[in-house]
Amino acid sequence: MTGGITSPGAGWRQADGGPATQRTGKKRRRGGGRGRGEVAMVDDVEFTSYYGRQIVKTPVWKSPDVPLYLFLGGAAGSSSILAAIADLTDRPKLTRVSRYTAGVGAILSVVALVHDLGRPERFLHMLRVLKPTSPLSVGTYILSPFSAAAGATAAVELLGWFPRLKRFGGVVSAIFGGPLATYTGVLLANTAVPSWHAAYKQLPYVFGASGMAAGGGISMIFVPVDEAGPARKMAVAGAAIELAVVHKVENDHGIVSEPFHEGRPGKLMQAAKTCTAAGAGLTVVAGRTRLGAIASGTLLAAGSLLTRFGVFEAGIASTKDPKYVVIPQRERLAAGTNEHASTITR
Amino acid sequence: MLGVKTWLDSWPVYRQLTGSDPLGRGKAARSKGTESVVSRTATADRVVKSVCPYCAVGCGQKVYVQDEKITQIEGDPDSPISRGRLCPKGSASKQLVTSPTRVTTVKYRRPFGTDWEDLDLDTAMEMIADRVLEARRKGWQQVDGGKRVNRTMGIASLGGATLDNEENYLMKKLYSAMGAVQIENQARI
Amino acid sequence: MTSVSSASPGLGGLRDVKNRLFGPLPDVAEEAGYEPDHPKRVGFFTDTSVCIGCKACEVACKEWNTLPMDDSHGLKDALGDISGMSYDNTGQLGANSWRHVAFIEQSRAVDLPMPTFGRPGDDRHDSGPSPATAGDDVSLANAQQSSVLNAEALSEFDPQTGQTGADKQIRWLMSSDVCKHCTHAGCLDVCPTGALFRTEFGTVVVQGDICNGCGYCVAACPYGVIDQRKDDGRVFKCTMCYDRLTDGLQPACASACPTQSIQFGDLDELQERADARLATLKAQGVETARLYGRDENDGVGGDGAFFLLLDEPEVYGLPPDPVVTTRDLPAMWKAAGKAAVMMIGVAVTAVLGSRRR
Amino acid sequence: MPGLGASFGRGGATNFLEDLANSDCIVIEGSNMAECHPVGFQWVGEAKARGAKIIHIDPRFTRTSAIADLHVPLRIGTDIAFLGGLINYVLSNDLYFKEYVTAYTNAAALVGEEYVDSEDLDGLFSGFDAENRQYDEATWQYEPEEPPDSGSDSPGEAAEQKRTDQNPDVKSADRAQAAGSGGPPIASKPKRDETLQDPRTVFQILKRHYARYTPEMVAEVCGIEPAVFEQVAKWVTENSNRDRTTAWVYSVGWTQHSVGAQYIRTCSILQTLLGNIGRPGGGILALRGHASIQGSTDIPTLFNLLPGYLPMPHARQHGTLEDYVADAAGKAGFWGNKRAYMVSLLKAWWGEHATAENDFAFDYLPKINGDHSSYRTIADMIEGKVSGYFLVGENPTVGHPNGRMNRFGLANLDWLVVRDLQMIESATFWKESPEIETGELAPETIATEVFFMPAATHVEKEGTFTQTQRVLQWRHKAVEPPNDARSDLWFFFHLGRILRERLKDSTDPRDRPLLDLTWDYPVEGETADPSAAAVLREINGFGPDGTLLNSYMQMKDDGSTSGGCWIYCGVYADGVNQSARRKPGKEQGPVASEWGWAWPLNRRMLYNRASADPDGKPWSERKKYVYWDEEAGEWTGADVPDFEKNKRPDYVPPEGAKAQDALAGNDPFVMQGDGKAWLFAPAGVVDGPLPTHYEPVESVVENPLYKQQANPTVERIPGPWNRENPSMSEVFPFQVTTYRLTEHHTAGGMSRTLPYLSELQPEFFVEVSPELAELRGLTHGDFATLVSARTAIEAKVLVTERVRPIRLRGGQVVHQIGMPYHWSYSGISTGDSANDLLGIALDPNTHIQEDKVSTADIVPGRRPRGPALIDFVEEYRRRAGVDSGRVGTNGRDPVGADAGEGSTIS
Repeated sequence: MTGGITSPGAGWRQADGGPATQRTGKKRRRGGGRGRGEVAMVDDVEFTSYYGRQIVKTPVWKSPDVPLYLFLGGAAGSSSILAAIADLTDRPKLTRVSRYTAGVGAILSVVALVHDLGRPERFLHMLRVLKPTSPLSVGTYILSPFSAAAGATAAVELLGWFPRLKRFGGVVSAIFGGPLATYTGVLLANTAVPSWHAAYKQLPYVFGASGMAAGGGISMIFVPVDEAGPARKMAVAGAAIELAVVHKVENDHGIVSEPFHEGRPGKLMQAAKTCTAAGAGLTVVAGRTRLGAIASGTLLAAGSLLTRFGVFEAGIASTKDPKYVVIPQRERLAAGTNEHASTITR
Repeated sequence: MLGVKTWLDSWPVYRQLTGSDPLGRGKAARSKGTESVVSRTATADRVVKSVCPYCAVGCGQKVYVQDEKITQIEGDPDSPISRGRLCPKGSASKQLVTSPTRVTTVKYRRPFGTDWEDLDLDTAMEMIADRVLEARRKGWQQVDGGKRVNRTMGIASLGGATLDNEENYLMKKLYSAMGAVQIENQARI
Repeated sequence: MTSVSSASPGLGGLRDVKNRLFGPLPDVAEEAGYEPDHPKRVGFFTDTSVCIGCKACEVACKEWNTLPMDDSHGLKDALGDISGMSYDNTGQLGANSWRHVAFIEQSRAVDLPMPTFGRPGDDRHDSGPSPATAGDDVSLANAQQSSVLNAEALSEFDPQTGQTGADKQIRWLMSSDVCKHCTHAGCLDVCPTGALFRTEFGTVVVQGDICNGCGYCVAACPYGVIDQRKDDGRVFKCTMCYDRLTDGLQPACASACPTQSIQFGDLDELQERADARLATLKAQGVETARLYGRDENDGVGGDGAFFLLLDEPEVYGLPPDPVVTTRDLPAMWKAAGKAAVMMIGVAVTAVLGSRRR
Repeated sequence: MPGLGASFGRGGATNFLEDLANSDCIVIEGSNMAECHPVGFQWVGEAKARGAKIIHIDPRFTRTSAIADLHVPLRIGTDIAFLGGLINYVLSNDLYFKEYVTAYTNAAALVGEEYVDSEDLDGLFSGFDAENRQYDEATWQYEPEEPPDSGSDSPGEAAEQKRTDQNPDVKSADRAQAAGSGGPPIASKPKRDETLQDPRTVFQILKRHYARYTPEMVAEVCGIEPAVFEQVAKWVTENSNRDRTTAWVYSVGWTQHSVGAQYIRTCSILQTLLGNIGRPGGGILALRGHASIQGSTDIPTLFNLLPGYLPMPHARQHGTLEDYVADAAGKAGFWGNKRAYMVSLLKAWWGEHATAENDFAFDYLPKINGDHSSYRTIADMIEGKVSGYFLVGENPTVGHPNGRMNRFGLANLDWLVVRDLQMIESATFWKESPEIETGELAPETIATEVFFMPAATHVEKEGTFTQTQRVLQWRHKAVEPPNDARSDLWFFFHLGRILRERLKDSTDPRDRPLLDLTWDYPVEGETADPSAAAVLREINGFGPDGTLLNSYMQMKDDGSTSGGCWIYCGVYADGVNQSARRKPGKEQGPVASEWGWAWPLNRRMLYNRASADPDGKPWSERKKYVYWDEEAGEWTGADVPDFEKNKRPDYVPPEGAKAQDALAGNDPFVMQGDGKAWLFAPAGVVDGPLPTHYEPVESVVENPLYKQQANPTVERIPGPWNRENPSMSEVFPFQVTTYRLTEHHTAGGMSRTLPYLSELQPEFFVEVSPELAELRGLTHGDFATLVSARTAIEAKVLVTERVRPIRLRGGQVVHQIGMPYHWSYSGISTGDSANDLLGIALDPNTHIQEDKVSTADIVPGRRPRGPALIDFVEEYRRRAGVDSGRVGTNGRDPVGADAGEGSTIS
């Protein structure tokens, strides 16, 4: 007899003025179709929330620190790879610019990361443990050698000392460069943030590819066009992959893809895609001109940056409405496709 | 060598690699602070048995004292009435004692005054005694309605029902002896 | 299982314990490296069917743990405003509120033996007379007896005509929420400093001397429990009174709880108690009673703090099917690795595919 | 509570909290137990877990209702009609416990022929004096077994006594409350008809009185539909018999009415008919709201009582000690020893100065001759008749109804002493009150000197609280109070010491009581704190040889014993502080007799002789409690028998027996003059021998039962600062009720100042139904203004279906507004004060105000500020046809002030 109690209905208001009941999907029969004693059905994805309150917490990560960190890591990581291969294939200008990009990016990454901590002076506590279950712990053990190597390489590049060591440092940073760019995807995905977690198989690719677009783009800006061929190719390939995977992120995950289309994050994603596509197109068309290279490189870098902000903010938005938590979970329970158990309630 | 070993042992990563907690989730991750955690119930100088001052259920309380300060007040599981449980008010009763807004010195407002003034406790007691005698005299009735009443109508009192029995007793005794009859208590309310 | 701590130390242990990331895990403390003679896993069973919403748990918790008064999460504008969410002025769990009592007021139309008449503008009841015959007060009595919800008596009654209207039943659910101390705790898994750790009691605790406020755990908790204290920078949540446990005492909330809605004890014993309680309620016809966080096969391997609820979890602000995020972490690492390889591949191709000079 | 006292002989809760676990059905009515006594509520939970039915009868759906089996939302102020309906149901369906009723109640007693019931006088009983609005109880008396007054040694004196009893002065002095421990005196034992058939038997009168209280009438008066009423009736009656018991729980939801004592009387009648008194799991549990509110009436700081419910001497009745004890002389029951108790008290107070020659210093006691209760005194203050006032842990400008009137009273004192922990509103009225804002008060015009004296908390002093079930529990001192903070014991001891020093050379006879007072308590520590244990020993009393008494049975009327409060005698039995006993509950039986100490004589359940049948055998194995052990020749069982241990069940009092010896072996109500529970109260309740439904003083409904709208004897305190809302007024169309929340305590001084409690309920709010919100355009979370003839206040609105309108005959819809009363302007959590809205109208038995029900209007938005508020309220008064509420300087009646009134004393 206690089944299916309706939510507080007419005449009921709450402090924030929002609806106490989330109604999506099929419209409920007026007067409370569930008010008659049958057990609540979950096939229609309506549910009653707790005064419209969010369920998971909104990440306390600050913007722009964290999106910037994601961007810098990607750009620096891809640049370090580019630099190492350019060095091995003897492209000194490309090598130098990429090394500078990697080095500066690495140092700024560390700054951004430390700045985001609630207790920055305790940054070194990150090295207390090594936890494979924590992307941030693993990331610390990636970022630390990377930033040391990339920073040192850029420094000796600038000063012109120890050429041998320089190459070694460049290789070391290149080894960590890829993981640095892609782990940030895991960093976001390995959370309870609905729109991030759902895209856990895509985000590393998005961030890796986007990093290449950015790294390539930045090199294009500073490297003479005749030596920037690899940068252009990497940038265009990265942009293409990014656009393809972002499309999946934005459309493959049902309701939790929604935040990528709505509001500010939606605008950011749209702008990111536009910049990235335009940058890639312009690279193909006019990448060999100095002006074209600068323009397209800037667009690619901007696209990459906007992707990070877009993804970041879409995730933030997905925490603020309980429907992004409840509906996918309800659907999972109803479908019984859940790998672990048919139901959590017994 | 020993120094290095000690240093290594204090590094959780080393403990992860050599101990039973490879993922650094539990034993290996314990900090110095955690190893020295101690409950302030365990370090209290004494535990005093008391009774909650709010409603009349009369829940037993255990009052922990350390360095002459109350460090914790919680339910007394020995009480057959409350069985160690407390409501939010009872649970907050430490704040009743330690409240930063609690006023612990005498305050005085003179006639037509616009603000409080400080006053010495002994002076205040003497001043109150003066006023009691004066009010008693002023309001004295030997006879009322033709009957002997030997009382004063110049002094009234209203007590809360968180007064101890002993306090109520002394109040009633003293007031009656001075002839005051308008003596009331929250119990009326 | 017991071989882990005694035998092969080091990463070899990884191979011995099943379900380190997901699924049932019979001994969480042992998985976290404690010797087999560690204390039994303890927990909370919160039986919301007897909660009277007094909030003693909230206050006792704050007193013991000397938590700040205001909610630094900024959800309350300032003290002085009621939230309007029934009697809940705490809002949610947070860095300064480690217990939170939810209040849910519900009503539903009930069919009464007599023909309905509605009030103007009242759209809460949508049906006409029920099949029950006039004068059949047994159905009402049954409705009342068989539910924990109050069969609200009927003010919408006209004694002159003897007519009764369809009326509302109302119920007021109250539930004290707390950190779930998951078997697979997302917060603990993602913590990069080891500030969050598993205690010998199987609980999950933040070490204040370690936490550097990276905030990862905040995003990783599927229940939205742990939070950062803005003015402090570090994160805070329920410790299940780790310090009290070391002195053989119950957590402050459980010892205060007037109605034993919050029960503390060895987890296996609490689970038995909860199963029995559920059976009793089911036998009394309380069909919507269910245990939440009791099942070790759920997405977090079962909770150390679990609940008996009278409605869907989301009604209480709880996720209906939470999953620890690290369940998918191996797949994520795999994707990240592949993506990194992809990057090198693309870069190499790009360089080799370009004419030199 | 006179309601209980007049029915059973003592005003205390009959049973104890833990005993609720033994109940088969618990009715919580007039109480929000889960919210206001959460820890006590665990025993209700215990009963429920054992299968008991829990019924909550309350206008609002509260946290208590939330886990009850049934919530019955009756209209505010109609409990007598509901309970009367149950009485009628029990009587007309023959569901009463026949053997119990016949043996243990006055059902068989015959009432005199002159008695006329309210059913025949449209709401009035015989003996009504319309001029004084009081009853002469003469016609309510039993038909005596023998000629009247033959029980008294001096018939003429007794007749005189009876006449003075009925004097208006005496009536207004609240004799009823003296029934706290000892039923009202009666002239003699009544004539009885054991067949209960005589139309003049109490039983038949009762039947007729409630015959019209049918389920349909209940529906009409209370708004409860018959099916629900019958559900309650069924559960209650099915769980009241030899094998099963039902308990009733009430609190101030009953007492704070203009017919509060009669609410409790109605319940007493019902529970007596059902045979639930004196039995495990039965009884009537009065839940007190403060830590020692029971103690504050046992050892009263009340104008009309001395310790142990001895009445304060009345000028008209009690010229001498002999006069004082005359009503008890030669009477049956334990009141027969009144003289011993009184003489012991006088010896405790005046020691060697109290001698047989000087009437044991009886004349030292001041005499009362009218109502000197709190509210009357406030009115006197406004009129300038009172010079000084002590507020000892009380915050009347917030906690008492009509805060405005209270503040005007304080503004007209010469001096005020406030003893508290925090700077409460009653100490700051001269600079921060709402009347400062309106200009009705200003610091420059207020002459009151204010002393704020910081008090000690409960852990900074030792002493006893008496909790709701009469158990005294000793608190040990944990720490010293900080700075100038001192216990109230310290304050009054040292004040007395200083006064005595000042007067030590006085020859004025009026100073003798002070100078002869025993006031030599040992002091401890740096602050010279008097020993609370020494005071408690004095309360307990000493025998002739200076040893502590074990029982009040040892008290003598010759001055050889002393004792400050006879009912507390035994708290130091065997020279041990029994109240400090703390044998863990787990190591004792369910009665836990070795935890603290309960009056009387550590009896935890009162009247427990009634748990056995007239022959002394348990009514059933399941409900076995106290019973007669023939072999041992004594009463025995789980509890201390509330009966003479060795009095056989078949004992019949011999001719001429007195006091307890005049009670038979099957008279369980040992404090009553006839040993019986009173269904009909021939004395002790001033507004009628039987409870009758009256509408509240401020009601929107016309009394459906009688022409008499409200209690005819209700006490009013008229003045411009205490205007009454007319009933059935369109200007004040809604009913209002006030209450507490779990998160706060009374006037808030102990909760609004604490951060952790303040944040849980941070702001003053009112609860309204969605229907009322729609009717008045109120928005959830926004402000609304409530208006009465007293003032207007504002509060946030909580729209909730837990509050509901009630539809009555003719389609009248009664809207009810819920209003917690904890707030005012000081502290962390603040708001307007709910009590400012209420007026003062008093139960004539107890002088307790009716603040559980009043009327008001509610409109959206905030209230006017400053002088505009006065005009706003004045406009309402004008529209409602109420006299002006404008006041002169400091609240003086403008006319009176001009005429120089207010200085009648000098």
